Amino acid sequence: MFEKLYKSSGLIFPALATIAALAVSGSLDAYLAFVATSWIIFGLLGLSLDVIWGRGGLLSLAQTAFYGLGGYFGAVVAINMAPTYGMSLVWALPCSALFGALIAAALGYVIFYARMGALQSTILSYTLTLLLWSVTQTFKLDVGAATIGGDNGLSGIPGFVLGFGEEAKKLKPNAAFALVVCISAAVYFVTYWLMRSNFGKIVDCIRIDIQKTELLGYDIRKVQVLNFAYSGAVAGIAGALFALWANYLNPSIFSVQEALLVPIYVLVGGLGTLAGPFLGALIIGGLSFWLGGGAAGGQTTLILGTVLILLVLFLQNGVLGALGSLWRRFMPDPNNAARLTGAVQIDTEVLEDILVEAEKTAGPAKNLSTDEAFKRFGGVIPVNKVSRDFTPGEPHSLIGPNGAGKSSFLKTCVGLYRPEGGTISLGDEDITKAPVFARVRSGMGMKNQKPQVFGEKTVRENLWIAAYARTKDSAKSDAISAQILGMLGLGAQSGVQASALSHGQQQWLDIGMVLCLAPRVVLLDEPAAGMTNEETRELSVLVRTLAKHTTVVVVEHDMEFVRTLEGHVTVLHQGKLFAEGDIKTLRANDAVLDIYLGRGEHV
Amino acid sequence: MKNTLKDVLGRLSLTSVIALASSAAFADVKVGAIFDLTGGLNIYGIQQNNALNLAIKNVNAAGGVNGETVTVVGYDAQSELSKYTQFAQTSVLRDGISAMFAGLTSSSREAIRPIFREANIPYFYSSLYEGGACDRQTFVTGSSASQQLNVLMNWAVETYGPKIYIMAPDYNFGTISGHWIHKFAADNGAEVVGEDYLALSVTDYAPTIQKIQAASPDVVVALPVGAAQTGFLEQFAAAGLKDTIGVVSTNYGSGNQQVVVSPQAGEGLVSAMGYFPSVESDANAAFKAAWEAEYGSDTPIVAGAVDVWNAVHLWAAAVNKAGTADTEEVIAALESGLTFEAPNGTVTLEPGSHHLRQDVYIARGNANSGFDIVQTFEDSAPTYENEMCDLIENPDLAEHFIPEG
Amino acid sequence: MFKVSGATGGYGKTTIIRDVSLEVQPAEIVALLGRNGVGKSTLMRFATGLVKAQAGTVEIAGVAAPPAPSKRAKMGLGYVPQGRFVFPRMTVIENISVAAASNGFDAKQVVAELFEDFPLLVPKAHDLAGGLSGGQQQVLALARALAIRPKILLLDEPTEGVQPSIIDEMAGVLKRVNQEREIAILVAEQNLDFCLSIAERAYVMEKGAIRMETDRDSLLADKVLQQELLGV
Amino acid sequence: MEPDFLATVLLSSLSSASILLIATLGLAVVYGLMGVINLAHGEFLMVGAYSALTATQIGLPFLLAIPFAVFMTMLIGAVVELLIIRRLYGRIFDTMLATWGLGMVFNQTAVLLFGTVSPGIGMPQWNFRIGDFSLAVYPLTMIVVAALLLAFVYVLMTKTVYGMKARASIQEPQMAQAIGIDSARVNTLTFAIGCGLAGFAGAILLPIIPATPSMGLFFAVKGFLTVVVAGPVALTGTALTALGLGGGASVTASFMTSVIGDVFFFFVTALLLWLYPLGISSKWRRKL
Repeated sequence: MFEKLYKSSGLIFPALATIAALAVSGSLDAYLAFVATSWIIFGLLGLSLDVIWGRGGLLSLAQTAFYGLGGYFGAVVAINMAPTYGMSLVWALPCSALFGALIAAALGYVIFYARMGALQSTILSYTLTLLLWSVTQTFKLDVGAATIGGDNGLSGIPGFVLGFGEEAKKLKPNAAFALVVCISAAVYFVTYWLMRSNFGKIVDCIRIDIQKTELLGYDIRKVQVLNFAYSGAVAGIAGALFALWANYLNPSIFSVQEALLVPIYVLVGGLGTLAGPFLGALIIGGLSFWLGGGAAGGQTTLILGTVLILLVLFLQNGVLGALGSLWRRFMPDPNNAARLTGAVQIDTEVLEDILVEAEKTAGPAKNLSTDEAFKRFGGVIPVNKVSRDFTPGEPHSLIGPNGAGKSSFLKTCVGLYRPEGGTISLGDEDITKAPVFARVRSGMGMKNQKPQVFGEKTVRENLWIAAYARTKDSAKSDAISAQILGMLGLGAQSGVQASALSHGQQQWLDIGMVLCLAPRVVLLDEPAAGMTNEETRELSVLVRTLAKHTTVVVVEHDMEFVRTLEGHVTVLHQGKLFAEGDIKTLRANDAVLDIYLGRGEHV
Repeated sequence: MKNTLKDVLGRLSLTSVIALASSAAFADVKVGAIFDLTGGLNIYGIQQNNALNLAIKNVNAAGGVNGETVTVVGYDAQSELSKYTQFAQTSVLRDGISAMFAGLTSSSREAIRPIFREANIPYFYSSLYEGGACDRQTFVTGSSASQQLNVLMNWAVETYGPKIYIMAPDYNFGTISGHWIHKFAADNGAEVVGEDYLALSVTDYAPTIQKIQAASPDVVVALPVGAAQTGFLEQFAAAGLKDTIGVVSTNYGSGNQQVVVSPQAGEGLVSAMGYFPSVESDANAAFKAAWEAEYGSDTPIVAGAVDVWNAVHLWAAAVNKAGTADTEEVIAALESGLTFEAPNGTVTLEPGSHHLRQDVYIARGNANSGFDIVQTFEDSAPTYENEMCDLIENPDLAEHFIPEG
Repeated sequence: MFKVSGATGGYGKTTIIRDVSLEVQPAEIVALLGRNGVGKSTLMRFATGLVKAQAGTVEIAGVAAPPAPSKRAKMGLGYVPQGRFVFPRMTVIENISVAAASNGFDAKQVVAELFEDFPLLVPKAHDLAGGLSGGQQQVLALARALAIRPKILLLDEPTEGVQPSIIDEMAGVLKRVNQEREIAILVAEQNLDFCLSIAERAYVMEKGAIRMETDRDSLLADKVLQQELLGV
Repeated sequence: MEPDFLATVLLSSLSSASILLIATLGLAVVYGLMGVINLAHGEFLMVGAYSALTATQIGLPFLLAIPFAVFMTMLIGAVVELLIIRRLYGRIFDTMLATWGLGMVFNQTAVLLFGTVSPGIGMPQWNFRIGDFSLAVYPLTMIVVAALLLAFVYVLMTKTVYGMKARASIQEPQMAQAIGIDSARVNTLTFAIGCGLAGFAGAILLPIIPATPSMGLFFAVKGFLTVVVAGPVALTGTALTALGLGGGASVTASFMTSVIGDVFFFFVTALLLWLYPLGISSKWRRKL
């Protein structure tokens, strides 16, 4: 009961709050209703940021730009249509949402397709806001009955008008408050649903580990742009509501201060909580209302500044975040099961089944070939004209000194690095220029050196999201993830957060995620690193089984492990092919001993 | 969680409403005031607010309006535009005011003007501005750009010569003033040889100073806004140009500029405004004495304060004349050609445009950060507003006229 | 020489090691063995002061060590962490110099000395450490630890991700500095061969505690123990 | 275009870029060395300006007022580091928000202490001519000041033991401690130096930009963009970016308008971020 309530708290409490707000809306002091309406609108603006920041991982300082632009656009339409046809909302809201979404998508395209760093993205979004602020001061335009008059702003915006026709009257403050509550609640619940949907799950994964998400075959840039566009639409709706509320817009909406106020709402309420921004706006709005409402010069900024500092220092997750962790303290810890694991044992029969099944759905194993592949970083050339064919049947090992370019070679194959020359093909397909996710969809699966798992998600969810990347079907993904879970022997830990697993278990989970993709070519970068000897033995079994059905390339330092694979070994040195053959021949090769194995006793 | 908080807030604000209401219970006539008492614009806001309180005190001392005491419901807009809308709505929805005195910037006026128009409450805007605001509820007591520039350009062309350069902020006040400079220059047979409109964020005026030198004008019309733009005057002087090129302005000295600028840069700059503290008249002497008794003499009194003083007295006169504080009667009285002996000379409220006919002074900055009046132009009319805005003919007009081009 | 007694500590509220005591004699090389996650790294970090002590003490050359890691370093505690953690945007020379200079040694002289020990670093002297390969970084991390002229050196998984020939070289240098400069060494490893090629004595950890103390020969002989404790 | 006009434009644009660089260096040190975006940088600049102003008002000559301003800002910076920044290392967005709050507090405190109006101290009335054009000398001396300041910071951070310690402390804080660096103290000093540089900027620019509580805002915004575009190689990158962005904006403003100059600044910022998603210096192999 207690746990159920916790899990659906994002639905129940906002619903109760909405009902309560509607219940009191009639009896509220008209003036308080008027002011409180603006808090709800700011909360909605905060929600738009929470979508892209708390969920999407990008601190956007352009939310006020979408808000302002959406507001202007919707207001212009409303000014022209509402006096004749009424229904200011029906004109303003969709136009604002659309315009906000378009601008956000355009900015998102630049940010995400350029693959900008986090700070740089934030700054670019901020630049947009600043640019608007300086340009709109003098921007003058007449659109029908609407006059955008530079810093004098846009006035004459109709209020909240619900009726049709010329006679329709604008709503009184109390009714307007109830209306804004309803609209905001609707947007909130849609957002809540969206963030819980499969789309939302992918958004979450991108935030947690963007590279891993792309390595699962998701077109992360598209998802990010869509998410940003949605957040822009929400901001646009908030902008329209604000325009109708204030009946006036002005370039100060794009000011530095406004832009930075939005993150505060989110932080106060709790980042990533969706409902938090409303609470944050209510607290900040209430605070500045209470402090600065009178004639005596309230030192609102002084107090707000102090509150902000204290908040960052002492209440990192905001009010809702803090309440949530307090609540969790009274619930059983789902991660307890993590400590009860025994040693991993691969069930080869199940593994065979999975691989046969995969072959049926994804087709036969593919060759991976490189032809004169070339990659440089400044003066360093980690991949220097490597031509090599990898075929199914037996495992291929890549060894070589540190810095020989083994990892870089794998990363070039999977597309994490873009080669400057040569070609890379998967089967008959030339994938040299294809983005990472496209290669994965064509059948490549890669596991990086460090285990990459979505720490906040449970073990089952991790596998599910990997399976869903290929199948795009919830039921099939359920089945596949359950099967792999059983094969890895992690059944008891299915509800444990991946971050609670030990390093070795995370390695296995990561490998399991790669298997969920039913890859036709598997690239493993030092999979045995950090594994105990018995785990390494299990791994060897797994790799050998895998190689019967797919092409497998393994980078490894552990010579004992390489030996047990009984496969083909390639030695790389300074980015070039140096030697190849089986491990025995190489051990007898003087050159290899010189550059790599050494002649000591510790090998 | 959310609900309880809202309840608490609700109760809090209700109690404050009750407190405010009870404190105002014995007052008969209430007026609202929204000025920037904190934040970057408070140099104007505090003085405007001071002038308002002083004027109300003066009115009450003279027996109030129709024998009733006037009380003020005041708000601090904190130099934030959104606060203006919020408090304007508050005063309408909650306070039951009979008149509103508010605003400094044009955007603050434009933000709240529709609210008072809808609520049908007289609204007094008291600040020098670019001109053109027009609706039945709005009354402007500051001087408009055309009003000041008309006489200034006349004087400047005569004194310095026919080649004019414009340095102005890049928003409505600057660009519309620029328009009038072009017009009045042409009227006087002079020529605008160059112009530069600057963002408020600019701190480096080297480009402007080069452009001015490249255009080699006889006089620069400089309309710096904010402390950063005041830096222009400093840099202009430091480049050694002040001695060869004249500098005139319609807003230099409207706030603090003459204090911020060092004496070597400020001396000799010419400004044209509706009020300077150095105006010599009995009304000004009495006003300054009352002001100093109340607030001391640390800072020079700005024109905006006098505009507020005038607004309050015009309103009080109208209420007394109408015999009631009801809007319709008061507007009718205000539109009856009221005059008032103001600190800056006799002012007359134009019935059609709701703007003031008033004296404009040309003054020159002296070595003590003060001004010496050079010439007085009496009874200058707001010609543009009179031409565009006739609220007697068209009471339904609600516009902000901007000159074409 | 170096003594940890009753060490209890972990991260946040989680206790990872409980009541661990061990000792390293002057100029001795001791191995710390155990499977993944038994608390070897935590013990190492406890010894440096980077993990806050819930209980227990550390003694260096007979003197109780203060809690601040920087003070322990000045008392002669050198540390090579798992994962190297060289200063990435500093050159190789700077990485070594800053360690030497922070402990009052002549940076130039120390760099010259260490370049003799690690000729591998010489061609990279002016490169940023972040651009070095994993093995080179490991060597640099070792050189940096030696730059503070330690009395006791703690090495955490020095062979992880390092190519065999460099492992060889490291083993040689460690033996040499141990004998020539009489530096005591405590090395945590999973690579049993490497460990036993340099260490005489070993502690075996299990579940956050010392399970047993043993010497090289008996450990080499006892295949059952190897299987049970180390998963070899 | 006459050559004398062109020369004037180039010279004064160089001085604009130098002014931007002077105002930005403190930010670059704090960001580049500590990974902290100090949004209160503009307010530290403002504190420096008011400190210098107050010093001159009590009779100190301007040249002595500058070190006084540096001392004051370093002191305040050290206190801020001890009370706030110290707890936030590694949390870049949290530090942004906390320092923004700090900026609000400083700003409002300045309004309370000094009001919004303070008398200017004026600029030395020296000027010289190039052909038909007359230029004020003081802004041009900023070119030399910027070059000296840049050299000073570069040498301090790369050639001294403190500089090495400072970089080590922020790159790997725990390892820095483990090799004997008291990194907490070093970090406090580094942050204080960053703030001191802001204070220096506020003081030396006081004759050009009058002191107001909000004077730092636009410098901080532009400086902030400059530093982020510059990327990880903070010092060299910032110098180059300030020269390009600041100088370019000033040249644009000279031939067109200041607003187009601003638009140029923001637009080129966006363009550079598009071309170099991690800053222009992200692939440079340089220390600083």
